[in-house]
Amino acid sequence: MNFISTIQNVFRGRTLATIGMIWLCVILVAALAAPIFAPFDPLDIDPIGRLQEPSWAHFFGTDHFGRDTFSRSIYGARMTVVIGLGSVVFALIIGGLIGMLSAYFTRLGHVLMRIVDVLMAFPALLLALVLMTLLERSVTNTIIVIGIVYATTTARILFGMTLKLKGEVFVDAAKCSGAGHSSILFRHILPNLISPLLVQASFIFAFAQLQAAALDFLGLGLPPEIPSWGNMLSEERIYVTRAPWLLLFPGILIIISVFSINLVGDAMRDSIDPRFKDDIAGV
Amino acid sequence: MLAYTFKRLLALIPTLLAASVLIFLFVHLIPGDPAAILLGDTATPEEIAELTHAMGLDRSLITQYFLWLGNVLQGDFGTSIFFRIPVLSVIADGAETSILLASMTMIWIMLIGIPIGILAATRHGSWVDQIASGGAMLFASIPTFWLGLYLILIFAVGLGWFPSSGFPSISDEGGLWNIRYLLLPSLTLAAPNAALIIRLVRASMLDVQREDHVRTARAKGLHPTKVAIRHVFRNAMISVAAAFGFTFAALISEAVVTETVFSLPGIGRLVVQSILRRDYPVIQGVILVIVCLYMIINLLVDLTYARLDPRVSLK
Amino acid sequence: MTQPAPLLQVNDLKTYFTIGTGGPFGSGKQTLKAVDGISFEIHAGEVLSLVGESGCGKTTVGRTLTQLEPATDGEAYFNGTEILSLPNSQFRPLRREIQMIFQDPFASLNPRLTIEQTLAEPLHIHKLAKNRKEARVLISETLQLVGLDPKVMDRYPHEFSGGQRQRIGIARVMILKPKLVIADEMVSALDVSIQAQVLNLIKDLQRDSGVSMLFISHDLGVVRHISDRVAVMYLGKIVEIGNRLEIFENPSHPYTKLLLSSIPRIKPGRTKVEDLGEPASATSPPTGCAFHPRCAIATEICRSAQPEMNELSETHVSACHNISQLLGGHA
Amino acid sequence: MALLEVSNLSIAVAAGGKLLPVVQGISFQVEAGKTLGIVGESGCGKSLTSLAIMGLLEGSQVRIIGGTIHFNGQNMLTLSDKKRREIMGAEMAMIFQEPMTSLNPVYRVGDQIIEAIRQHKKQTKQQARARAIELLTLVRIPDAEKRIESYPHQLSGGMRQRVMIAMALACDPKLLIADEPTTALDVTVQARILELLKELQQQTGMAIVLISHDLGVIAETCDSVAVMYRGKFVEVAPSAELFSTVAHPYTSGLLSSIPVSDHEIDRLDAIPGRVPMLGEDVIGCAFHPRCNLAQECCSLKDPEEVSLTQTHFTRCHFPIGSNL
Repeated sequence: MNFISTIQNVFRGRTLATIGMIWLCVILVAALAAPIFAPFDPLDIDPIGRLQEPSWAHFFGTDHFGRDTFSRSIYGARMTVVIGLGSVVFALIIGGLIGMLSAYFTRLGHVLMRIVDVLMAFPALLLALVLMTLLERSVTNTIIVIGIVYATTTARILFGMTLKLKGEVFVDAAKCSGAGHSSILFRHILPNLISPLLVQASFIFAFAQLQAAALDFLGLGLPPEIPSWGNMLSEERIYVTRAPWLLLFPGILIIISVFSINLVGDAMRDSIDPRFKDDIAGV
Repeated sequence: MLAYTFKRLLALIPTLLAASVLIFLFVHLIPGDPAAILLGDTATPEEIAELTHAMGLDRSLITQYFLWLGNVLQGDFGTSIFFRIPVLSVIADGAETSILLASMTMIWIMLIGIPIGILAATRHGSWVDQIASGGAMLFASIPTFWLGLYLILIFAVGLGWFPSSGFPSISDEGGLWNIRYLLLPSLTLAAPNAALIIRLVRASMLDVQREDHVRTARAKGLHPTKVAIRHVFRNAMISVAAAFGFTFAALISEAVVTETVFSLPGIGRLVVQSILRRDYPVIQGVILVIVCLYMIINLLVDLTYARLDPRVSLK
Repeated sequence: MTQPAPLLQVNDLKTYFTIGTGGPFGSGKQTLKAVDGISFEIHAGEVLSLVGESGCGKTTVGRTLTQLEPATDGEAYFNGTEILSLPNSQFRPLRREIQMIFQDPFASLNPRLTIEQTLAEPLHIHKLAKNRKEARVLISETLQLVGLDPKVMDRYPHEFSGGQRQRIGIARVMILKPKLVIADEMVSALDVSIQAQVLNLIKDLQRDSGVSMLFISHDLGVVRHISDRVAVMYLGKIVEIGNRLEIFENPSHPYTKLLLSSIPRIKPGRTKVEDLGEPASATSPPTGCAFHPRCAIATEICRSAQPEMNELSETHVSACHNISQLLGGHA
Repeated sequence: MALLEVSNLSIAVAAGGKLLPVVQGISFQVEAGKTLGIVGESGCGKSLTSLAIMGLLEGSQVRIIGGTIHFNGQNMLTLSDKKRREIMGAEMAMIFQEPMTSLNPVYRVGDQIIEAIRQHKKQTKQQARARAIELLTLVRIPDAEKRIESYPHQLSGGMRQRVMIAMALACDPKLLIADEPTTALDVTVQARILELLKELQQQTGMAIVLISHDLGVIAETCDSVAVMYRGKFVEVAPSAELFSTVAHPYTSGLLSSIPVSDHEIDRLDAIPGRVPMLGEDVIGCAFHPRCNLAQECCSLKDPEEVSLTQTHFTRCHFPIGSNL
């Protein structure tokens, strides 16, 4: 029940997951203190030093504008954190509320879950593509779009979990004590959803990275001037044969980060209540 | 079974209608004037107004929707602004590539995902399991387009074993051998999905392994392999089958990216290009087709599911 | 003899469930008559047991009386107030007086709340404690009453054994000083040595506080130990109701006899009653008397007509067509 | 030599890098045609004992750490896997507590019985099918020809347990291990299943090891009884002898804890306290903290087995009714 022992429980004996967690912390620090760590301004153009190979001056080389890829990668961590956290918060709050309320209030559920069903008839990236076309390319819009996509799955999952909890004996017992709807929902049901929600959050975070990178790659994600790992891959891909390292570093950063989140999510899933294991999506 | 299928098909109609409204709204909310795009930069406002009227774009959204829906129901999805040919034939042109790509990918997924999943589950906790499930998670963490680009770089550009992009139809010169164009794309597309299936097969087999009836099977004196295949895997297939709808959705999403990376003339790339070209009739048509397809696949998944699990009654 | 008005009077209670999905796309609806027209009363200070096998509807009776399931039909008067039709807001104050103890001691406590939080909740809802200090005093008194150290209130449910959890469940109910406690299989998940402790506890508490109980159980030994009166249920109906001794020493209904004779005994020499079949399913109950396919003395009328309640004594009632035959021969 | 001879069997659970003993050096024998009952409360190790005999412990966190199990003269613990599988399901069969989940839900019950038959006997599908119908009839399933096509979920709990019994009997086992076979069933159904088991035993002459928490069930079906507490047999005796002259305070406590339906008891004589948790160490006799006859030496020394008669053994420093 206490926070530290829970964390110990999750990571004990799971070396890879622990390394993953450390990596995520590194990303977070890099994101917060990007200007300190980055040796160059990520937007500084150097037409003479284009497409340089990795060197002591430019760890990851330079891109076709001569910008320092290492500095851009560090600033890219910012976007990773912002997009990840943003879509997780959006998806969990909107999707979580829809799912929980739909399961608890059956009639409301009939309406809300039908809407979720219709949205889920669209494959995720397709829905994101269409929504991005409606909106302008921007950080906020990318978060909203990815948030909407995963709000649907979150709603579906929370619907199932709340339905299960609603049938629990301790909920009946609370009713018999005279507890009202809000007390049952927020005092008895929600606290039992926290750990599965955290696991779900980790998977959404991972999916959001891949989804955002794909949107960037297709030219429908973040505005091109923002240094994100996805944008770096997208912009430099035509130079892949001349400067393969340009794609290597941002790509590996995405992979390691997503892999780390998945590892942490998996470790959390293994240590939570077995009741909900089946409900949680993930890789 | 037939009656049930029919019932389920009927039940799809409301969802499909709702989806069609959404698609229609989405496309009509996209900023930009189709008539202006169609006529190009040199067009005068009068010309644009005339075309807008001719295309029916000046009518109310509701009227436009029902006109569109009526046409769609008669098989007329409109005319592509970019290609100037019926939308349906634009989609049909991409169908061959996409269907072949999807089939090949599915084969890879099955061939890679299921055996490795079984292996990992039966050797639960061993190094085989750790490599298999760790590797699966790693592959699920790789962005599809990045994998595709590096496969091109290594196997097409570097080693020259496979063509790097495009896909001539198998009815063109080269015949069935043209399939080799799809080898790298299908592997790219299969990687994350096979990873998903590995983890799914493994997880559901481990779940089934804990069930009481497996102990009964062992108590009969069955060989462990027989128990694993006949009792554990067979039952695990139920939840694996249930997840196939999800896999298919992931496949469509990733096909959009993969076809773009490999410049394949398929439906996935058509979606992206139509969006970039603001080719509204094609966007509408192609998304409607994909949604229909996805729902039918889901229905098929449910039917298979019911066949695999006798507890589900088809009434 | 004029009796005081009963604390709880249940008339013709029916609780039906619809299973399957309806509508043009559904698999067709079926009605499950979990409780199908039962009547009984409980007097102040009395323990009435509801006994029967799984699926007979005994649990549903308890859940309907606490509004955990909506009643389909019938009335229940608690202290003169009809409670089945009361809207939630008006029933809430009454919940203090009608309390329920659940079967599964592991599932009935919220794993995220400390024992204090669990026990304080009903106090706050019914405004029985002004502040935390007052609540803690009441909680520690109640914990002592159920044989637990008051220090346990800062702990979480997973730190307790099944027997201790069931004591906490009892504390949650007794802290409200209810008039009627509905105990649903409250000892059946416990090991026999722990079960005996909890049974002794509940019996003492009941005697000391004079609370009335509806004791729902499948275990006839437990029922005999705890009850004043016993009602036997089969497929949604009460087939026999009477004082404890009437049911156990002088059972009249063939089903009651079958139940009693089926209990494995430590001392040899139980009488055997013939059982002609397996229990029927509640979704498609047999016509006439639901028990007739298993009954050795069933006659033609049992297949077609539902039996009436026959009064054997002022307190003993049995629903069997062949009651006269039963009265003749002693079982 | 008896059909089944277990001596000094010890089983431990691996938890947190430690081996926690759950069964500690139990020994017993079962003769052909006889029934041994093992009775105890949850966690006493009775189910693990049954799984150990059957050879179903492998692959879990539980392992046998000492002792031998001889079946039909063969040491089951040193037998090759192949040889052991030839015995499992053929000469030694098992039925389990949960009839609802012990059958594979995706196969017809007939196919599951046929699988058991064909695993050990060279029979064609038709022969095995005929035998399966015969077996279902034997366990009194009406309409066996039709029922053989049913899926488990289409049968009631009692019917499924009958199917399990039919499957266990497929190859005429010499020993049937029944782990709480009627616990999940209603009392009227339980009575019928127990009766069936007794009749089948008379017909086939098989030995039965019956595991149960219910002293009534044990008393009605077993020839001899072993009472288990915290991994040890605290009292072993022929059924009639045990219930007439109880020696161990735990057995006596269990008996007086049961509310019975055939006579009036005002207050149950409950055993105080609770069973110590797994891994919780108790010095001396494991039962002494709950025993009202315990004296100082009970908390110091674990009692040895003492024999009260030729057939009646107990592990107690101060057996009831004896002057030891």
